Amino acid sequence: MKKTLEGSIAVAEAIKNCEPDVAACYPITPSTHIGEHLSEFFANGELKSYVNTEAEISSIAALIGASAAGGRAISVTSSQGLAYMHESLFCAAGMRLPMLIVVGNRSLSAPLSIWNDWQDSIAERDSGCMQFYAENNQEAVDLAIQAFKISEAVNLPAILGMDGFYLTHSVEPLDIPEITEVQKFLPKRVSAVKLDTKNPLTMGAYAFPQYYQGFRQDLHKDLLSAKTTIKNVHNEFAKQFGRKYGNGLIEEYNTKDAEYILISMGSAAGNAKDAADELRTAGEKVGVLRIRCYRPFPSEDIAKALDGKKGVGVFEKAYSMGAVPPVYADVSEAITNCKSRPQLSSFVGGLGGKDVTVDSLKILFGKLKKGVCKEWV
Amino acid sequence: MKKTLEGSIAVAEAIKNCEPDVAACYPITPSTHIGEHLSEFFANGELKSYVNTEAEISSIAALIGASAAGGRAISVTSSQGLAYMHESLFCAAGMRLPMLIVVGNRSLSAPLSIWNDWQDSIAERDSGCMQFYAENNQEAVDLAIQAFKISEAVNLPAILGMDGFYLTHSVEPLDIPEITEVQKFLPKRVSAVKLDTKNPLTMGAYAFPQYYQGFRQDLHKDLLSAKTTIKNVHNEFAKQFGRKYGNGLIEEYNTKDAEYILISMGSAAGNAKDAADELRTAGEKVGVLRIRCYRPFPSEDIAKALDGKKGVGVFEKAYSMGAVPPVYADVSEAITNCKSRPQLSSFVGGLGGKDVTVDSLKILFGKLKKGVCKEWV
Amino acid sequence: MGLKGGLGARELGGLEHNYLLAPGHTACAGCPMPVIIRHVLDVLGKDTIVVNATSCSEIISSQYPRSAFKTPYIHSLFENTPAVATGVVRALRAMGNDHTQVVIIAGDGATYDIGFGAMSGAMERNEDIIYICYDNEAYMNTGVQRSSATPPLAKTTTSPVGSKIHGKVMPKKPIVEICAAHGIPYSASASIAYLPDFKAKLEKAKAMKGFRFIDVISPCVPGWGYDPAISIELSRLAVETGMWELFEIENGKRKDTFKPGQLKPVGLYLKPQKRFKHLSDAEIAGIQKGILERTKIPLLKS
Amino acid sequence: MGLKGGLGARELGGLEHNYLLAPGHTACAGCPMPVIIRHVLDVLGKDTIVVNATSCSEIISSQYPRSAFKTPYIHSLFENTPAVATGVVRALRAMGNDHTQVVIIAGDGATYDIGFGAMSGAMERNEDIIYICYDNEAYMNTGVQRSSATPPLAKTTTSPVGSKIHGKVMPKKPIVEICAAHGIPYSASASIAYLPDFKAKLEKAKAMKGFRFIDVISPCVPGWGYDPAISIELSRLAVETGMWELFEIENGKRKDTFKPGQLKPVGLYLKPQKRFKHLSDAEIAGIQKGILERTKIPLLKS
Amino acid sequence: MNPPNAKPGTSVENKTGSWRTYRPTVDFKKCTKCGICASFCPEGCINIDPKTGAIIDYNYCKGCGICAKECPSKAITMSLEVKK
Amino acid sequence: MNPPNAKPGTSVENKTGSWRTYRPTVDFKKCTKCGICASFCPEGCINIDPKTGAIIDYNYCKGCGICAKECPSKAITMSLEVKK
Amino acid sequence: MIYEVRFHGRGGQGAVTAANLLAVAAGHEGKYSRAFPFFGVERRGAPVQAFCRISDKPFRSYQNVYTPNTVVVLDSTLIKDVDVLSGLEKGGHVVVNCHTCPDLKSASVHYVDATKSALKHLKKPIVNTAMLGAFAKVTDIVKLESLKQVVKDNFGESNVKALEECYAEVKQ
Amino acid sequence: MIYEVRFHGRGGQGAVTAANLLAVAAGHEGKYSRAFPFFGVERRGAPVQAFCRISDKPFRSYQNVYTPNTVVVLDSTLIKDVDVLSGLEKGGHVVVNCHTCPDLKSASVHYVDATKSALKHLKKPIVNTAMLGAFAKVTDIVKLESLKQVVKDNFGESNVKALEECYAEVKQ
Ligand SMILES: Cc1ncc(C[n+]2csc(CCOP(=O)(O)OP(=O)(O)O)c2C)c(N)n1
Ligand SMILES: Cc1ncc(C[n+]2csc(CCOP(=O)(O)OP(=O)(O)O)c2C)c(N)n1
Ligand code: SF4
Ligand code: SF4
Ligand code: SF4
Ligand code: SF4
Ligand code: SF4
Ligand code: SF4
Ligand SMILES: [Mg+2]
Ligand SMILES: [Mg+2]
Repeated sequence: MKKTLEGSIAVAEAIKNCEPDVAACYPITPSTHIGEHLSEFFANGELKSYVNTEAEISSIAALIGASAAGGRAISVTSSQGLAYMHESLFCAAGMRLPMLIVVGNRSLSAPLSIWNDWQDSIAERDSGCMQFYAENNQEAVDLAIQAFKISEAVNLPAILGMDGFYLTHSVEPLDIPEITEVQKFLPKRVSAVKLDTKNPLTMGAYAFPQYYQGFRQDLHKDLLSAKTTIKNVHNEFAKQFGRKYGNGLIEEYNTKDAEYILISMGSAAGNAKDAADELRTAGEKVGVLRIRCYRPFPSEDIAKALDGKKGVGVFEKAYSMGAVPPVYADVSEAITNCKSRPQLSSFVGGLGGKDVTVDSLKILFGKLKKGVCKEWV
Repeated sequence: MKKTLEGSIAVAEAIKNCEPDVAACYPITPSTHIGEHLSEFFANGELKSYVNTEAEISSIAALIGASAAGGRAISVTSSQGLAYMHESLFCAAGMRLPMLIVVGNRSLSAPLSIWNDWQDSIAERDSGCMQFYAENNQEAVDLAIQAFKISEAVNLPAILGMDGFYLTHSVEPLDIPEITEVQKFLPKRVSAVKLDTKNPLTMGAYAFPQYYQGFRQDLHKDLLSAKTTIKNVHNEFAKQFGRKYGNGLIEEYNTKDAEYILISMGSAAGNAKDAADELRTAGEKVGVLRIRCYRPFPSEDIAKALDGKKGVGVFEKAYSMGAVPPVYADVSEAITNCKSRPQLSSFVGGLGGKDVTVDSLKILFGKLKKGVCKEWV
Repeated sequence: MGLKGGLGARELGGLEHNYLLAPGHTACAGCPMPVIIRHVLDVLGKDTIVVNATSCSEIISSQYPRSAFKTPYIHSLFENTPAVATGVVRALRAMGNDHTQVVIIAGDGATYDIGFGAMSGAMERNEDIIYICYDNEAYMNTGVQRSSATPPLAKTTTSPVGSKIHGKVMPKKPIVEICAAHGIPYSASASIAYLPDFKAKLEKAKAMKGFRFIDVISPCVPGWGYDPAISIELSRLAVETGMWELFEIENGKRKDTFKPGQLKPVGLYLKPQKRFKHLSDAEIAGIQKGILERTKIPLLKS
Repeated sequence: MGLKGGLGARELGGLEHNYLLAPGHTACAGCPMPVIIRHVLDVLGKDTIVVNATSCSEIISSQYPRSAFKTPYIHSLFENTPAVATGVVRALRAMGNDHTQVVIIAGDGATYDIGFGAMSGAMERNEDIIYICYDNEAYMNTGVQRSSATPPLAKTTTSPVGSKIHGKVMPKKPIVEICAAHGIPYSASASIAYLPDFKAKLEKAKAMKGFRFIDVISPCVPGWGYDPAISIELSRLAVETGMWELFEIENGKRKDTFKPGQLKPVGLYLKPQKRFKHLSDAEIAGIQKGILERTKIPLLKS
Repeated sequence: MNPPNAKPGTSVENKTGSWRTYRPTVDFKKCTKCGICASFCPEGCINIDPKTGAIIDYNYCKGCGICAKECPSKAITMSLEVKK
Repeated sequence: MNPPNAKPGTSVENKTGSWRTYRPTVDFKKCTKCGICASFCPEGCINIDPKTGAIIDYNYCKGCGICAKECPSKAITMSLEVKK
Repeated sequence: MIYEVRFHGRGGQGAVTAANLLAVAAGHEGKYSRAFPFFGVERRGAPVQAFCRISDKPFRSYQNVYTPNTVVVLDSTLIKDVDVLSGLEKGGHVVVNCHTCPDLKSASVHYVDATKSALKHLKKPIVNTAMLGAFAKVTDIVKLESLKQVVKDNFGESNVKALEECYAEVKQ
Repeated sequence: MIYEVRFHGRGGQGAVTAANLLAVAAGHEGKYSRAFPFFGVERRGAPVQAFCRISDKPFRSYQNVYTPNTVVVLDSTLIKDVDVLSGLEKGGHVVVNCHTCPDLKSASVHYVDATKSALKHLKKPIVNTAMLGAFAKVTDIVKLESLKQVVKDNFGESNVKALEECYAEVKQ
């Protein structure tokens, strides 16, 4: 049954239905509402534990502790808050601790801006955490539930990106899986590797040079093979709940016969689909490839989808200052081995809340036809 | 006149001769010795101010304050310490504040490791800070002096990477420019944009969506044009002090007639030169391209140097977990427009102190001949 | 009596012009925080640099390309002001400026919580900084979440009133005492309704060197939920009911700078505020009892 | 007298076997920190989870693939232990475990400095944690840098002895008092040389709920520069000379748990330590004077 | 270089008077020129004219009512702003 | 999955006895079995045998000399370790 | 077709809530809807915008509303600072809280004294629910009953009264 | 040719300093040199390695020393835990702190009781400067005088005495 409610509340309800053991949050716009609702569930006895931390670095530390103790752990943050977790994200991933961090994506200071872009989570792409970006609030709800399951299956943290304000503050009719259904999909977390006085273990040992690289290599390998887990969990979810998002890693929208393709993530990808629809009506062979899972990066799926296309553009809300945009760079590398490598363009926009309109995206498709283009839009 | 001393001490002396107004440091292996020596200079009245901060996030905050007040500001850190500055690095760059952060490059936890790789600074590549990597201690000394000048010319923070232990702890004969010479090269900082009660100004205002992206775009543009400044300052330095490092951005070593090229940074590049020398003696046409300035990324210089080569490999001590290695990705994108794009291989190694030997690098040249290769070594 | 809360006309002379905080800031109608800032800058004067933490005070004052501050001002992050101020003052002194005051203006969230690590460090180093916390007892800029400054039982969006929990659980963090325990030269509390007292504290702090801290109660119209006209009145009632004590600590010695002879019933303070609307009579009585025990001042006979 | 520093044979019974900290750890010869940890775990027992901050105690105990800890143990970062412990204990309780003790073991750097923000937060929330700081008065793991716990005038690599500055400038941060000012149920200091006192404090803390803090002096062989044999002796002399007081604070009330009748001259404590070698007689006399004023205990007549 | 800096005191360009729902009016007959209203006005938009009394700059007055509440002489009254 | 975890108590594999420069020797005639040495030994490598007295496990003893210093009966003496 | 509404108001007047309530009401009718705000500095009195889209079919867009079918202005003083008519479809409705007809060059201007209703029924100038009444009268995109129900569920009877009053009194 | 030396010692014995002093002495002679440690857990008693390269010509390498020309062992008990001879060039020297000849299968083993000299002259078992004396005798890569000078500058006369004693007493 659908309820009309704010994306943040919907995600909070989904999280509640996943029955986490510990939620630890610190307020920051635009993700605050999620934490607020979790704290309300706690005040009503519907959530086991809610920690009002004194800073985000302690939120993630609490998650590290809770996950190490075998619990299901969740935090919510944005922007400066995620940045404040930077050191801890590498650590949580390296310690192989499952947890979910919902990020209401927002730009990074300076200048301070409370509005949406992806720089906050994109800047954590090396960390070993998985990264998902929801196109809409229904997907955010569904991803929250999937992300717990994936994270606990592969023993790595998951970041779930929701476009700040666009998703977090939108009120719309949404379907929130019932707790009984969620329980079937996502059983209680069982972990053999945990802090347990009956079965002691030392977690977080340090590694001499003869060991360190091996740990990193393993982490990378496990992240790569998480792609299979992500697809499987996505399929399971689709089977039980009837909602599907591409193949779990990417979503192809009218790409099969398309000559020109725009790649994007999050809500911008939805707007790109609208743009593509309008152009299709006008007879243009255009499509959209949405990256749903940014880490691990689905390079094979992307290369396959793009092989032989005439022109491809990546539209993203982030930059690697003094170099090239991150998603574009990843895609560029992924398609090196295409039999017929498409011409690849890069568009950066929507930073700090600059609204990404369907019209502006239509223009980008036009640019693809004219050859390679690298632009701020 | 050469003195035989530890790299850390040499760099501390060079910094002292740059007469910073504020040094703010927090200890962390392997960069601690630099801060220790700065504090000693302070105790002897040879340094104006030294702040023993209670954490790295406060070291960089003190630099933000000192630089905003018009002062010359320096900090020293590594690994977890740099990671703890993550949020602040974006902020310092966005606020356009010159400062120098010397990083004794070390791997990131978990697992904890005090040994060298580049993950700490590489993970800050989006931040808007410049990044330099010294091949040897003489270059580290020279770069410290150049970095202040560049940073204050382009109004952006500079990170100077020294391979932890390899550089920071090596004792060797080094030439440390005299203070009088340094004063000629690097005059007192003069800044019109500063906190001044005679001429008040509001720094760090926040930006609505109509402004934010413009600031980011400007920052990116300024970083790109910093390449010219970096080259110029490097040339000036060479003229005055007689030491030159490639063109300031990259250094080409026997690349002109080379068929196979290994790209690297820091001390690994020196070892790669040794490997190339040995292979040259055996008649192989191999060369080394060293990236001295990683941000801004010298894509044009790199593309020019690599165009038409048969095989190129990037050896780096960092990874973007679940995707591809960062320097490799940047190079891969940079050479897209080569008239004749070389085959590009990626090697990752030296993580967490795994020693990068000349022999192991010789093997990599061998691999380049066999085609594209992506390996942990 | 021409005085309300000890405020006399005489003390106000000369304040009317050239405020160092300009109008046109975007605080909610009735927010007393700009009043606090204005009086701080009035005492400290033009030779002052403001270091501001992310907060209401920042958002309402420095939206590009405009600013309400007329003194030099810097904002960078939420949690780092004590260290930024350290850098500012160290650089000034290094460059030969030994006169400019560096003042931090920060909310209770920055002060009690996320910035407290940096603050503790700056206090330990006894940096030459004046620290003003306008204490609106919650994270207002992000929409009224609990901070360590939130009084017990108060309702915020993260200390909600539910079936199991009835508002904030923990007591208010005794920040003035904690700072004093650091051994800093001056730590005090203040209320804008007691302006001469507040200004005397500012003057005293101004005349000292080292780390000086003043925590000023700062009611918040939407956050506390009250009619904007009573912002000052609430700042006064807080003192008159004993909810907020006016004192200073020097060399480990606490001195009450103003102590009501008799306390007004705390209900007078609580009732106009939505954040306390859910309190039962028993809870109010409990608060009243706590105040009487803590302050040892008798309740006003009515 | 069979007792040294109040230590009797009786109290030691049953300690010899099955220590929860195994030998083979890699602390410097003579380091008293493993002794402290052993006795902590001895009192707390097997139903204890250790949360450790980056430090000497971590480096000497948990080098992959080996560990000296026999209880469950977690180390993640330097600055976050109070919050990690928060997560551990919250998860345990959420999963129905209401008995396991969560104990933090951290150095003074983690406690007084970089981790103090997180610690202050955990104290404010009154998390159910026992916090043991082994206080070697500097950052030892990174090679003896100054911390807020370093005593005034002591030489470290970042409070060096130079022509302008003569060792550490600031006083030692009064951490036990600052923690007590947070209103936590228990805050105390201890010395391993006074083992019955230390163990009594541990037992007391164990019987309580909420945030409990004990700061234990922990001499460091290379950091303080002394003959390893006298680690315990220094822990004793610190108390006997009044450099280190043994006390506890409950409900804001301080109680001295051991007070020497007469103080030994502080030189006895300072002289064997290289970190104080540069002190002039006048400086030592100054320290002595400070102790006598602070403790109000007479100096031993010799 | 384009740092996100702002010019001091330029907030005066924000005419926050438009935010007002209620409008304060000073009764000069009652005003004793004590300055209390000016001292507490959050907008700093009251000036005490030594001749007439409290003068409110309606360009900035947000209509909070503090002046009226704090005036010891009850010289200020609040009334619904007439919006156009 | 390969987390950087370690097995509890496995540090016993580090035979830190080789670190020793000085070697403690217990004089059982003087030893009163009071246990003080055991209590303060940083390595936890002294056991009190109820019959003989303090027994030192030289596999771990680093030769710090604390036991000798703290022994109230002066039953322990330190001598230079003979290294092979 | 997607019906688009833009609300202009000031912090504290409830423009964001108005858009949300409208989306909820549409949801109750089985429609697809989405409301979201553009937050500036969210302070009492500062200008605020909120958007609402309503459609019979699912839609994707999360972009701001640039070409509204109807504009609702909760505070007439905004008219001189903000271009409230920006992008309004030809002949689209403007509903303004004003006691006299506002000075707007638009085909279809409606106005109602919502402040009066709010002060009367709620004792405070929060006009969002009142203005939804006027909106319901002027457009037929959601039913009056749905709006009344949603307002009642969320804010109670007195708000419904304000709504009804403005439904009855809106002029054009 | 680059001359490579590897030092094995324990924390507190000064192996790292020995390598550094050697590099400084070589520097004084106008040679190119570089010393650097491999730090493990830098604790008193724990095994430590340090490297030194010396050459007449500039060199680049910052890699560890794997094929030393000479190995210096500051603590003979390390021999059973660590493969001190690893990579030693054929006929390369090993100089060991030991009072009897150590059990090492190597062409050129030298030993000296540096602990004795250190305890005698320095009153503590810090054997690094003493061992440099033995090293100087066994190899001729740097002059005894340079080493004595550097040791004197850094640690004073008593260390020079220990150095001289071991120079005189080293056996093979
Ligand atoms: C690291 C970080 N976390 C969270 C935020 C979001 N944030 C900005 S201001 C604020 C609340 C400020 O509260 P307080 O200091 O009490 O000031 P107030 O807004 O109440 O005036 C928060 C949570 C941030 N900017 N940075
Ligand atoms: C964020 C961060 N900064 C710095 C370090 C480096 N570091 C590790 S341990 C340590 C010193 C620890 O000092 P203390 O807590 O007193 O413990 P001790 O080593 O003295 O036992 C430092 C500075 C780190 N690991 N992480
Ligand atoms: S939210 Fe509260 S503190 Fe912030 S400006 Fe409004 S009244 Fe002031
Ligand atoms: S350095 Fe000090 S604290 Fe660390 S292990 Fe050695 S003696 Fe103990
Ligand atoms: S407070 Fe009243 S009497 Fe005083 S100046 Fe203002 S209006 Fe006049
Ligand atoms: S109503 Fe408020 S803003 Fe207006 S003049 Fe009075 S105090 Fe100032
Ligand atoms: S301290 Fe001395 S007497 Fe006591 S058990 Fe040990 S050796 Fe025996
Ligand atoms: S010398 Fe030290 S390590 Fe050895 S047994 Fe005695 S106390 Fe233990
Ligand atoms: Mg606040
Ligand atoms: Mg310490």
